[in-house]
Amino acid sequence: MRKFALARPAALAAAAVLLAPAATPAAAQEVWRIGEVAPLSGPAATVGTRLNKVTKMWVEEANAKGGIAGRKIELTTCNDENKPEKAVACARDMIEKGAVIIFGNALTASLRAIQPLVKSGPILLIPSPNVVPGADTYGFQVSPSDVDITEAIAEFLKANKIDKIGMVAATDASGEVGVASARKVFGDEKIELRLARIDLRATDASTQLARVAGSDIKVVYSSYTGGGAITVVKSFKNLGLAQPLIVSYGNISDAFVQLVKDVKPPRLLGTGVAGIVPEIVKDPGDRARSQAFLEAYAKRYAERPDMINLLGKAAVDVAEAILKTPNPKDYPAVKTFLESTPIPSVHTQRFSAKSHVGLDASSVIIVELKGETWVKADPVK
Amino acid sequence: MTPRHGAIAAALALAAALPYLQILPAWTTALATVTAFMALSLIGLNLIFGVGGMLALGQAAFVALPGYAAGLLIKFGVPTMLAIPAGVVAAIAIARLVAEIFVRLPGIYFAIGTLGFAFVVEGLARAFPAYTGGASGLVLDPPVSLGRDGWYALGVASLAAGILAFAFLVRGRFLRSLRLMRHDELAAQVLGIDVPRLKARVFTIGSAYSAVGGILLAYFVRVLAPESGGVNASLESLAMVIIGGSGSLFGPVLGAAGVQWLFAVSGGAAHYELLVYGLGFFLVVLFAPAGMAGAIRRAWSAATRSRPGEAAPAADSASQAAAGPGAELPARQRQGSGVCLEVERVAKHFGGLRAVDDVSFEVRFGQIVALIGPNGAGKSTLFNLVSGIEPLSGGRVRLAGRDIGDAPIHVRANDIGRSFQVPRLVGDMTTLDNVVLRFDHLSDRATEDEHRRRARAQLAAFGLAEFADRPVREIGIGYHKLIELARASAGDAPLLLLDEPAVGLTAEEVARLAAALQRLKSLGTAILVVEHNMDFVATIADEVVVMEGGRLIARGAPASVMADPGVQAAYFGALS
Amino acid sequence: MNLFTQSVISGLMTGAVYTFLGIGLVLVYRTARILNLAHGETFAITGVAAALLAGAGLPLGAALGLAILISLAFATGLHRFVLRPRAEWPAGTLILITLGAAFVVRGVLILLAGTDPLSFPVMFEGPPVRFAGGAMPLQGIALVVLGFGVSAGVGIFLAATRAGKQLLAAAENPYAAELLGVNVERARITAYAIGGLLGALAGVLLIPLIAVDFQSGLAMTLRGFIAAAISGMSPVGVLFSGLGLGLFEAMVGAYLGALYQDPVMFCVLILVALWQSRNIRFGGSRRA
Amino acid sequence: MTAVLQVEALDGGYGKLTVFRGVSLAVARDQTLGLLGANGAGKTTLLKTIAGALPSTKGRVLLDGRDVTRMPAYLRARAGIGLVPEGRHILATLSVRDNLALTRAIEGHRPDLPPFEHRVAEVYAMFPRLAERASQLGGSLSGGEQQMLAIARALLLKPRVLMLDEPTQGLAPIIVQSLAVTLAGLKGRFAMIVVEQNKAFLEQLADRILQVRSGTLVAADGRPATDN
Repeated sequence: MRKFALARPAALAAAAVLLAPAATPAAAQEVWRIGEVAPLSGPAATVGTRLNKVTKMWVEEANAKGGIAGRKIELTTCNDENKPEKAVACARDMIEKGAVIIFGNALTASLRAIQPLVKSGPILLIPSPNVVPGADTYGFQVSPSDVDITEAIAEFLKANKIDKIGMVAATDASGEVGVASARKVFGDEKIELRLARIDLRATDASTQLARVAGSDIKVVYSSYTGGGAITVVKSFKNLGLAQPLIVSYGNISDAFVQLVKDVKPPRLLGTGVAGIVPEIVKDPGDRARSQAFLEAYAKRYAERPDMINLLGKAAVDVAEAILKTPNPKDYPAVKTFLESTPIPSVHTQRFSAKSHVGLDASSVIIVELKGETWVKADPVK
Repeated sequence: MTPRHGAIAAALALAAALPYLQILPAWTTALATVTAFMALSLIGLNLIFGVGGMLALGQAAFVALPGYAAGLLIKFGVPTMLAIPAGVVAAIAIARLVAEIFVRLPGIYFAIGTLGFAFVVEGLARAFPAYTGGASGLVLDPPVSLGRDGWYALGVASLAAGILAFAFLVRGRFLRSLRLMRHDELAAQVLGIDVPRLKARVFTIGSAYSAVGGILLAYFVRVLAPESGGVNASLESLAMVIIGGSGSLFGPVLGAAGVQWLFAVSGGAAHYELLVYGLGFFLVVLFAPAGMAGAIRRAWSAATRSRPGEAAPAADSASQAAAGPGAELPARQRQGSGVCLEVERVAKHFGGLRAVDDVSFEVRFGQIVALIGPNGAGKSTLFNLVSGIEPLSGGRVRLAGRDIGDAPIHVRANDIGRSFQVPRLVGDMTTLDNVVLRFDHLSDRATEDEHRRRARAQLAAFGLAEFADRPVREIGIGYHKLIELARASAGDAPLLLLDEPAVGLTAEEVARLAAALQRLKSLGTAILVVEHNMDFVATIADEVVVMEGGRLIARGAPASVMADPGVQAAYFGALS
Repeated sequence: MNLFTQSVISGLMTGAVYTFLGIGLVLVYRTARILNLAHGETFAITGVAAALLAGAGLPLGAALGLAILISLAFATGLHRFVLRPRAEWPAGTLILITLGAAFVVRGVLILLAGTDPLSFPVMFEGPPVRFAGGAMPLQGIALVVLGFGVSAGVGIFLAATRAGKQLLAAAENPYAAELLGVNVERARITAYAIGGLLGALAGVLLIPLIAVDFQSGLAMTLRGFIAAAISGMSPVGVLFSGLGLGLFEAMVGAYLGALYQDPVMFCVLILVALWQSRNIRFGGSRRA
Repeated sequence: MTAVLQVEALDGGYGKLTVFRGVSLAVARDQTLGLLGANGAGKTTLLKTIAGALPSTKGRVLLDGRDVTRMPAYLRARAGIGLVPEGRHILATLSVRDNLALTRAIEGHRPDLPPFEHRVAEVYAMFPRLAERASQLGGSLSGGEQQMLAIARALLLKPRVLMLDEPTQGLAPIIVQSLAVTLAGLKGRFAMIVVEQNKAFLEQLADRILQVRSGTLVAADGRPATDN
């Protein structure tokens, strides 16, 4: 067994670790410990890094002002690499260390893994439309749900008297959720749905589009986000399709515009919360806050914020409201507070004892890319 | 408890307590729990890849399978407590089944096959969301609620059990067989190892580790996503095993802990973690092929200036002293009498080529038969037919009256000792272990110590005692033929097949070889030799069989065969 | 729109990608006996470099040229400074070294390009060509023509030219080739250079139709590997396996649904591996 | 004597392991040198080092007075050092003709070289068997034919010095005999070094026989070799 003669070395290494100067932090002044679980690498890195930028910006600003309610914020960001097991390890540790709030800036599977961990607090803030936390939990979703988004599309179709839609959805979790919402919503609304799934590895979407974008189809919807969405848009252009193409909220970004600006379909529409086009936000408070965030973000990072940043902003606003309650660690009290008090943000969040989704279909608008900016969509003829 | 065991226990206890001590930044209980389950599943990959040398590129499939199997069972109403073990059993059963396919895939094809399997599992998990939870993941509710410490205790305990089981299992005969199989599959077969079965066994045991670690992890996480069974997860597992030290006992643990900790401690480090991880992996494969375990071991032996490894057991040294150089072959029962090998109208066709055509002869116990003939006459093919490496196209091969024509190589090996033109020894193993390998797979199952004693005596009888404890690669090539002969004749196989045993030997060595063969003959062994060295053939052979163009053209006593005009023309030509 | 025609067009384009990446892997495997898991990184490096350079204001042609050079430097450098000094190492370890190199590239690319996908404009602009109810972009035609054309060229080069045979000989028995006056080192570095060039070309042609990000490399390697494996690492076979895979993927996507693509395709892969290895006996040598 | 090949105090081996030490020898254009020695004595390593397939650690190798010690093997082959290696190393997946054509790598590096077709015709005349099997795969040849092919390949290099490593190994006596005849016919065209364990074979062929014993050269009678 000489191969395995590792015992003494292992003991020595362990001893070395023990003898190393214990870097236990001195009993510092009280801080708000806040956790963030986000995929910073791996296939969902785009989403994680964008949300992380907003969270970081919020912490910087708040701490520069001396913190919230007299305490500075200590943010721990944990990269889950889009793996549920990592997300669970991250979240468990955060809870153990007394995090008062956890930003669940991750994707579906990770969020589903974290949710059961906050059965008795702390508050888990979710900016993803794909996960709808139960009203009996401590999870709160600051985005309209995927069903809400789909309802907004259905509204738009009905307003334009369209009764058929073609949809391309990926084989990943977002596609799966998107298909479920579409079947339910369009079914309820008597809108005919023509559907094609596309593999994540696909380098061409023309067969999918050929299947769903017949001449009788007036609008095509791609629920895809990230690199795959670009494949769909480019194939759309290559097929010379004339219908307006609706892309999902995750693509309402400058990066996406840069990628598709040369291959734009005749009309490129998108879903998003109204705050992305502040001019059309009705509530003056919401409009001002959206405007202020868009400017602040652009100043901080020298790039235009996108939908995902905006949802991140909604999450940090809710977090700030929580920290301003008398005792943020009294989770049942915080839960009651959130369920009863509208939280002003880029869109005022209205949670209730029945729903932990802060926004609904009314906050979702259909936008359209004109030049290089997103504006309210024109009607479809 | 020896000091070594004490040290192991101390190190493990310390490692287990590490997350509570809070001296390693970011090394927390939850991370340690995930790492423990992951490391447990990696032990399986380490067995398959690190020890068995099978490049499995889809092992994550077996990490995810038990969770999916359990989830399916629960969906059909099976109680969770029952579904969990059943899921593990199902995963192991699937591993056993697909092993049947995979072990037949040589080299790179094994990697391709396993890779494909991971894609299939990941794809199926996505394709049927009603049963598997689809891309959003399968939610699993743990049947009992374990707290933070409960889960961690389960992690540490299961990992410790896994490591102990590995240490207990992967040693002695099993470890030797794996190393030989990894080194040379043909030699392994000829020494009596059923290679496909051994591979299937290794694959199944390894996958059992993957399954147990996988289901524990799945229930700890509560969500199982298709990606956890996919190719990327598999490649990452492989990376962890390699970083930790593939083939070593603690490699999987060190690798899992090192990589997980690296990602945790560099969390939010503005994208640098991928580069650090990539460089880490790259530098390990380039400069520290033994991984973290190897580096620690080296550092330790440098620090203590002691040679790693253990001295040979006392019993072995004693027997070594007893069996001085040039001792007689160990006493043993005499072989039978009469005909040992009977080759009857044997044929082998490759397409239209008749490599061996209607050849009949026999070798009696206590007889040395030399098989001669020009190159391409079919001698090697005939050898391969007798040892079972090639299937017969026609005719019969009988051994002591039994028809062995359909028996696989490893079954014949019990009765046939074989040496090769180029010796097939494992260079990294000691001479003694190379010979012990022969005893390992004979039907008599004596103890390990007994086998070692017999192997030492065998080496002594061939004048090789001084090399017993040195790795073969350190021993001059001139001795390799003799070592292989000692190995082939160990364990009293009734028939020896020797392929050009005298090639490359000095006159002195040839003489020693001839003496050894005479001794074996006197004990009743039947010996069939292919040889070109006619002087040598004339000295040792009782009978000569001459082949040409796949056919037997002459047979008889050496002197009369060599005088045969047909043989003269075909073989000796102008030389005489 | 005709779904079948469009599926064939899509299949041709996808197949060209499989072939493009597969032939580079086969070439390096056949000449240097290494399964180069960093092969797809030449695709990613070219794409990211071209997008960044073009984004920085360089004319497209110059950006592409420079990007291809960087990719070539990577491919040949990997051989010259990493793999060549370790030529005696076991094949399995060398595979893992290339995997490590792929991980390093991924780490560098995420630093340079961030996590967002990048792209650059097409080289062949113009309205798509329409026939039989399908549409094919000019860039797609270029991809198909060059993808299969260049791959066929490489196949012919290996099988029918003196330099190609020298390359194969250098792979089969470097010692013998060297004794006969063949500059084995140059043969190998040529193989890596051609492989790198093919990966880079695939990037130049394909990325304008999709996008590239830091983790595209390994995905592309895998794609090429599947094609190469199904062909049995044959430079001519990979043309057909790539085409077959592309058509298969498009047809399954069009008529069966993309969810069933992977399980079916990889079951086929396993069967093919079984079929191809039927004649290989223990120890890896082919049966006579 | 004007030596074609001159080896001066050469040391060599594998990595850190020195296999032979202080080897000096010289062969003239019309001379055949036999090297006799047991397995492991260092004969093969010596030939590989002279051919440039292994690096030397000390000493020099001169070809026609030119120092080639630092040259890689393929350049030495182009310069005129031909080695028929132990085990023959036929390319099994290439045809006989393609095996021969591999040597065209030297074209353009040797001004005195006749056209390839002439050289091939010459070796086919010497080994008619190879001409018959020109389109067969190298792997399908018998041992004797493979040895012919290996020698033919080396001859196509138009060597200044031809080295043969254990040419009789594994060959049946009848083929060994015809090999001896063939090689005898080549004597005088260029310098030859033949390494063998088969003493009788060497005695037929060589003008001079030296022994290799544990990495050093000694005269056939066992006294230290004083070659140059």
